Amino acid sequence: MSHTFNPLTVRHDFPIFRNHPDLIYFDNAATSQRPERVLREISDFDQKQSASVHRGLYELSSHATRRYEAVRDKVAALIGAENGSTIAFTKGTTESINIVANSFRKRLKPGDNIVISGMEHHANLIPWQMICKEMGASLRVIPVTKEGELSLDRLQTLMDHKTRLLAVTHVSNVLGTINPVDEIILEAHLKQVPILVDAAQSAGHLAIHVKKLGADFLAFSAHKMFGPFGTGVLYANPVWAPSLHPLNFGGGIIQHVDFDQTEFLEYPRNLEAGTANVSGVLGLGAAVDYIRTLDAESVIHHEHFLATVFKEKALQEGFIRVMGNPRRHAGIVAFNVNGVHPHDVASYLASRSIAVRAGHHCAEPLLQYMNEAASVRVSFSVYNTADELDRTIEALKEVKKFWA
Amino acid sequence: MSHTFNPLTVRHDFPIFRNHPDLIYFDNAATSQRPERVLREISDFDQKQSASVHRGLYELSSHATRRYEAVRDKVAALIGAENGSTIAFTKGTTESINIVANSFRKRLKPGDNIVISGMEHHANLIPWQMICKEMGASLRVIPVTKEGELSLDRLQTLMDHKTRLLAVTHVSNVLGTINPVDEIILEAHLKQVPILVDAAQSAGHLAIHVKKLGADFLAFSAHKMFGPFGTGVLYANPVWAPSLHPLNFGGGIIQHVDFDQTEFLEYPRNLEAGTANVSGVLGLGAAVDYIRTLDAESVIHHEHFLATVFKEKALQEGFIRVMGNPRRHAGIVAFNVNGVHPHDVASYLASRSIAVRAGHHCAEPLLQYMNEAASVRVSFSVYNTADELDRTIEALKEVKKFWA
Amino acid sequence: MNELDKLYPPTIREHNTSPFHFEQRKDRAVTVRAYNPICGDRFDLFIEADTGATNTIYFHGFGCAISKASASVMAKSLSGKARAEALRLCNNFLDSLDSDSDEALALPEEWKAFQAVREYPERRDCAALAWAEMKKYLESNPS
Amino acid sequence: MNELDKLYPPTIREHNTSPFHFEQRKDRAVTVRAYNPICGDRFDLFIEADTGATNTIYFHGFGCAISKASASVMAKSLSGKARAEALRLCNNFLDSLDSDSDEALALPEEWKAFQAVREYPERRDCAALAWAEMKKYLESNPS
Ligand SMILES: Cc1ncc(COP(=O)(O)O)c(C=O)c1O
Ligand SMILES: Cc1ncc(COP(=O)(O)O)c(C=O)c1O
Repeated sequence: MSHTFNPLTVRHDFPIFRNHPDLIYFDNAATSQRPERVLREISDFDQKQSASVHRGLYELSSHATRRYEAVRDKVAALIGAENGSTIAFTKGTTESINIVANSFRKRLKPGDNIVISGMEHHANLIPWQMICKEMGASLRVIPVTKEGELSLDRLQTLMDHKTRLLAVTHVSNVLGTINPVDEIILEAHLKQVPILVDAAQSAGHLAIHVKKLGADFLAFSAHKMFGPFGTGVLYANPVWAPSLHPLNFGGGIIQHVDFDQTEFLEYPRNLEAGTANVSGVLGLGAAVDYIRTLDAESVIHHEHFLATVFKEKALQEGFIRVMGNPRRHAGIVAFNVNGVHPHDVASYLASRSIAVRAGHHCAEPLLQYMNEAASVRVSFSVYNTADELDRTIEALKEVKKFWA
Repeated sequence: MSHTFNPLTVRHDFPIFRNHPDLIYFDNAATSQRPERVLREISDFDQKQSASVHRGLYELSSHATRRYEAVRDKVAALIGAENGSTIAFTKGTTESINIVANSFRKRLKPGDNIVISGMEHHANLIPWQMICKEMGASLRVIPVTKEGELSLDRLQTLMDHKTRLLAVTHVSNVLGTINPVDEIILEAHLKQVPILVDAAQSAGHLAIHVKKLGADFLAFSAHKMFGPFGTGVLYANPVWAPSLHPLNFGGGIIQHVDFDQTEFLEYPRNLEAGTANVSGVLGLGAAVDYIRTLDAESVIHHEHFLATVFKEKALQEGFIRVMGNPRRHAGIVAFNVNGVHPHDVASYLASRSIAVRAGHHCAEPLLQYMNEAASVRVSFSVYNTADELDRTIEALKEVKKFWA
Repeated sequence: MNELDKLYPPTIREHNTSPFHFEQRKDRAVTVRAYNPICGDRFDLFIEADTGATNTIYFHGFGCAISKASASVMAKSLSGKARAEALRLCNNFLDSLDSDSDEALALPEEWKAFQAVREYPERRDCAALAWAEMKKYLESNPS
Repeated sequence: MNELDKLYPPTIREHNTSPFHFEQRKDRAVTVRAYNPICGDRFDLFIEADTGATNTIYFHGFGCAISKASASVMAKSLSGKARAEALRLCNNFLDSLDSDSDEALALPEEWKAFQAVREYPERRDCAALAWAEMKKYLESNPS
């Protein structure tokens, strides 16, 4: 390891590895494991403090409300946002993006367009596809190079005065590519196009400074950054926040209602209809606290390093094809073993306690473009080690032999 | 207590009361407390089994998938549904209802109407209001009597051949009224009108048999029936299931996608875009298991009994106004102390460790109709006792004195 | 009883029972609605221009002891004040509900009664209700 | 190695390497698409009417060892069978993937190779893929 960061120490923070000491968990892009600190926060709340928020006058409820609201500030601080009131809680990246898409639906006129990239997760593709179809707008796609990078020279011509939004992923969940969102945002803003950044794979892995970047919307999920399932974040720039409308209607988002009409609260409360997932949000808060105990620089170095080493070793073997070869990348690698279906690779690795993912990783169009029906993906986190890479390469050699 | 059910025994199952032995928790209609069994299920999963579902070939993920899918069957069995594939997981009642409303939006033509009742929670009012407004349809409201019951004689004339759906709550979250949903469903079906039942306040409190009832859609939340926050259920009758469309678009709901078009999976998978809240769903499963250890008949008897006694004692004091007086009711009572604002009542009770709710309980129109700007609500669960009622009445006398 | 005496000190109880300028003046004044959707509290604030550059404030409506007393103290504090001065007072009052410091010592006597909400944050909105609406009004109508 | 020998017994490995009737026959046959969106496996099933009341089955496409071997065994099992009989076999095969009983003993030898997926439920869909599509087709085209 080329730096001070010690994954073996970090590993102790995660109860799952006490229960499965041999587990090589390389499916972090799907969902990360959760540290003690996050689990304790949730179970403490459930056992000692559980109450719903925003409407109770008793101690449990007001305490819960205060802690729930405080997580907005924590999240804002993590991503360098203006303040806590730029942060809406959702059930995940998918919902965050759908909220924005649903709000932009009514802004689209026939002939308008929305620009996305060729390496988007389905969550950042299908919502745009649906609203474009419904409103007679078109979906334009930034192409991906063979190396797995965005063809940004095409951006100039793809965006025009009918472009209503640009939506792009910060880090590809298949190729690991770190896209130059700062440049993309500059170009979008030159053309007055608002931009949504899908940070599902970058939050908790890279330092994000949303205000410096200038992103108008940013979406991510707690469960991919050491937090619980069922909780996500939507950041909206204060300038754009008023253009967001509820996707769900119900209690808690209302200024006033009678049978004829309804007035809504302001962002972010207008987006949080229904009883809040208090445990989930507090768990997210604890995940943010945990991330802040790690040095962001070291985290991405470590994950980048693991990916680089894995690619090198895999390519040396001669029977492995790695998808793409982006210059800037995070800890995600997709590959195939020649002649063996990814499922059969994954099943084999599973028998060796190596958890990886096989399939299209919810990015079908990218795989089609890369000419693979499916692939195996390994994705790294702070608790993964170089030693685990070696064990994986060994297992891949066995796979090849098994299917020879 | 008039029956064998022993709330003091039940109380031991709930860790919150170990941590707050004096707590009188009368805010169960907002959210219930969670038994050991549910908390253990969630923390066991998070510590030993955590993985995402549906796409991993390794043991953790396939184990999680099996357990996740098994919860559909458990829930189906609890509510007497056809089978597990009638059960979609959502983030709560609010989302469940919004999914149905969003799907019916496209079925509405100008001049059509939707019928709801005058005692609906905002979650079962605003979604219908919004789609009616957008599509030029009208929202018709079954009136509520002074006693707090539905004026069902009006149902005949309210429903006509342009009625596209009837949405009604099983139990009022303010008055506790148990509505005769069986009769209402019969009438609706006579006119070929599909019906959605909001079971947020009945699931886990009353025995529900959705197939016998004939409900077309049924919605409820885990967190009000001893389960975790952030998880809910939508039941759809197999006949109506195909008419439900995704509210959220993203991964996991796709049959096939390219940049031009998308084919979706069938219900219920088409409604569950994004990474599933696995911990939440397993927690719901454990809550269902817990509920099945209780005798459903005894539960509603107990809660009904507490409400009846509370009303009697409160009315005896002479300075308390109880809202409504429905013949069939669950364990929910809304009231006001003459001359004291509900907030000030709730704050006083809070100082005596009695957790109640004050406000409009997300049912503004009902309160307007009942001529109260707000009220205090007590709502009972299996762990509440008659002794707690006495302590509450005593505290209310003190409130009156404090503000005399 | 201690805790409640703290949340509801004599000033609040008195203003709740006998509020200052508590009357319907819709026809003679600019009316501003102060409404808390969470609890249903709803007051109309009446801003009557005096012959000079000052206003007299009345209010009417329905709310808990804290929101009512707070509106009452507001009517008393702002009546006869010029708009700029009234706005300054609104800001000061609202700050006093949030600040953690001991600046409370310098507050007008009747304002101190609301200091307890700093320990009952669920009641902060009650104390702020009328003042926050008045502030908004004064900001958009500086003269 | 034990575990994998169980999941991939010789029958599966052989059918995977040398599948039965594995060829493109689009032009001469009814084509049914068997697709698993989760993993991207995709086979075309070709149903060719024989001169009698029976069909011959071919297939082509891309999938994991289990889905490919299963499609291959299907082509072999159903070719030359009348539709009603073919449907019965589809049902039997699919049942054999789920049943907990020991009825396996009565299964055709080549079918037994897929019994292991009962312990690897994440692979059940692979084994069922072609058969489930064929069943759907036969149900809606009984003759
Ligand atoms: C009758 C009724 N319907 C719907 C809801 C909304 O449930 P949730 O907030 O869990 O979505 C509630 C409770 O808040 C309710 O009492
Ligand atoms: C790049 C990217 N965007 C969006 C998502 C969707 O996140 P979620 O499933 O938590 O909503 C994922 C992961 O599944 C992802 O990797």
